[in-house]
Amino acid sequence: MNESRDPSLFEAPPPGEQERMVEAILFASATPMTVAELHARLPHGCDAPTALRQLASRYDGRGVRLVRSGDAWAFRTASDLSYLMTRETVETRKLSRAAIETLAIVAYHEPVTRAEIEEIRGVSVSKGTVEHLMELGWIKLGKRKMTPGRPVTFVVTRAFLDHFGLESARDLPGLKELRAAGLLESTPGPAAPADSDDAEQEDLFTPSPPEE
Amino acid sequence: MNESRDPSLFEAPPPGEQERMVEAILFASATPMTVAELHARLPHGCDAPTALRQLASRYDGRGVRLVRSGDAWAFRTASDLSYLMTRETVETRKLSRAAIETLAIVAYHEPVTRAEIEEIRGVSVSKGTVEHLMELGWIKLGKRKMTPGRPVTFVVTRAFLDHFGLESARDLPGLKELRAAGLLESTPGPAAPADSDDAEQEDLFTPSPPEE
Amino acid sequence: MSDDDFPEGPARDASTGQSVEERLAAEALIVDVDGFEGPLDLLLTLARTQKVDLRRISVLNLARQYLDFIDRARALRIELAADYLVMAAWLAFLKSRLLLPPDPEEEVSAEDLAAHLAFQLERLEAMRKAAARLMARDQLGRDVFARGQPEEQTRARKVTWTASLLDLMQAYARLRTRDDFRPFVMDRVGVFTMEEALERMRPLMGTTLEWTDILAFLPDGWQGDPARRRSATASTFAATLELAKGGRLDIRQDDTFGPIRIRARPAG
Repeated sequence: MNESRDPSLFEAPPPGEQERMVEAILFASATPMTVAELHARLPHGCDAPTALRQLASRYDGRGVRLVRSGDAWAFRTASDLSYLMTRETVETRKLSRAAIETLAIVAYHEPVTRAEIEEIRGVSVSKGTVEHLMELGWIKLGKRKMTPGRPVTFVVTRAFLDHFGLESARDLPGLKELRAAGLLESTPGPAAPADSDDAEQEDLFTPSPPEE
Repeated sequence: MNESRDPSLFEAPPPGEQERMVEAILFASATPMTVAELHARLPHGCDAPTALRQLASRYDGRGVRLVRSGDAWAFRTASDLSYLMTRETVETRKLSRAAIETLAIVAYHEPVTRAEIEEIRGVSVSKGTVEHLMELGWIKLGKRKMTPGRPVTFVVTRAFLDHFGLESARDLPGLKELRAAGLLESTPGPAAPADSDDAEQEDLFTPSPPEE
Repeated sequence: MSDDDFPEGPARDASTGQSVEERLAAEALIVDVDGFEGPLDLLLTLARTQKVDLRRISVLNLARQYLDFIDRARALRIELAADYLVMAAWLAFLKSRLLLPPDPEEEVSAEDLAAHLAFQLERLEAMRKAAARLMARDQLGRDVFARGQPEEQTRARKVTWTASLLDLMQAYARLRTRDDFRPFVMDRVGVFTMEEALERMRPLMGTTLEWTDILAFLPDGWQGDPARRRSATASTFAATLELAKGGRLDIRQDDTFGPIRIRARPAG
């Protein structure tokens, strides 16, 4: 980042020491930290990316691993040892089917509009589903789409990646195959019933079926 | 997942594997653990004291150490690095309802004058609210309006966009979209309606009350 | 169904156009509309009974299966949400188009429509499988764990203020919807004012020599809608009181709640 502007004055700690520092900071935090956050905590002149690389290989194969989610890093227990962790397991409210499907659609199609989610699922998105996913911190608003009406879009968050152990949204299971099969294109078909315009019309006049 | 238990049901995992297990258990545990507690969690036949010894020497000199307090074990930051652990964020408090409403109006209507904010809120805006939002660096003064009196306007800042994960204030969903996403009918957040009314009453009758 | 007879293959049952196996599978589906998340979900479930790759599905058969299902639901007097009926109407249309020889005039061929429907089903199924794979991943707090005892010290006493985007949007929504309950502003469209009633009554009074029900004086277009009718009646009555006060007419009501009648007072 700001490497040795004045080496004599701000000499960075030796690489091994930087690695220890990053190790200590990340061990102490329960949530992932970005490189920028690390740099803010480290002494001047440190090179967090290099330290992270060294640390990741040091912990490779250990009971605890250095994992990346998006642009942030955290230590997490190795998943093959989950059976030892039953006591730590947190009981979470089971996601509804609608919420799970909506989450998957946002993850695989992001940035995606509400109309597109509805086009894919064939039902209107129930109130509460999007809110629930936002409260979990798994989806958030993205940029508006440059289409008529400039609709808002949804994207997945770093917390989503962290929760599902993904380095980035590109690592979603089966993403390549789905793309190759053309199943991630949101082409409103040739005046098909669920054509987005029609879907919106329906929304106006018919009560949408209950989702859960 | 449980391949380590596979080889033979009653054979203890190899020493390296036991060390990984102890590492993961201690990492995830919210409290230090005794040897007896570790044995209760580990597969049958494991030797926790040996695993702890190996683990302690592995972490010797690292940024994190395996330390014993009484008869229990836990990971702790190396004491020479404790200065890195101080975090400046201690207390996070929710913004007052008056502040969040004022902020929302600035975000949706910027550039907006104080009179306009008051018109939308239906109550006068206390000086403290605006000052608080400016201190937080979430709103700032914009250009003066070209209307009689040339009143000052408020706009949101880059820091505001960063905090709320927005690219621009234009990405905020409109009223129709809020309704469509089910965000509109939902119960008012943490600020209960009862106390909020009180807050508004205060705004009405006292010139500029401290708001929190 | 006889108009649907269309040779599709040797394994088809001539009377229904479906294989016996498919029909049995479809019938095995309990007619439980609540179990489906909309028409597309129902279609996908029906499509699975065809036991072929979704890309090779017979949309014609699928349309029949769907319409059968809707018929049975109706026979059982199960209430269907409107979008199921919209889909039924569309599939009936698609079915008829598929059975007719292609019309070169049509911009979109029936085959294209059918192909898109198959695509939608395939995409929905793909997303469901993807969702299942996603949920099967190691999850934080279930399979993978964070540090149980975070050590970040909280020494520096600095208060940070926070709010989530959801808070912000909800605050705004709350403010804007409060407008819906702002002090009532008269809707002028549905209100017949007394001034208007007076203007209407004055010229008519000269010719009203017989006792006439005041309801006969309601203007055109104000008799149907109850709200408008009420407004016009009230204003007209108020206007007659005003005219009576000025000595222009007489009012009488023969019994309680009886018709109110007016007559021009002879001049002089």
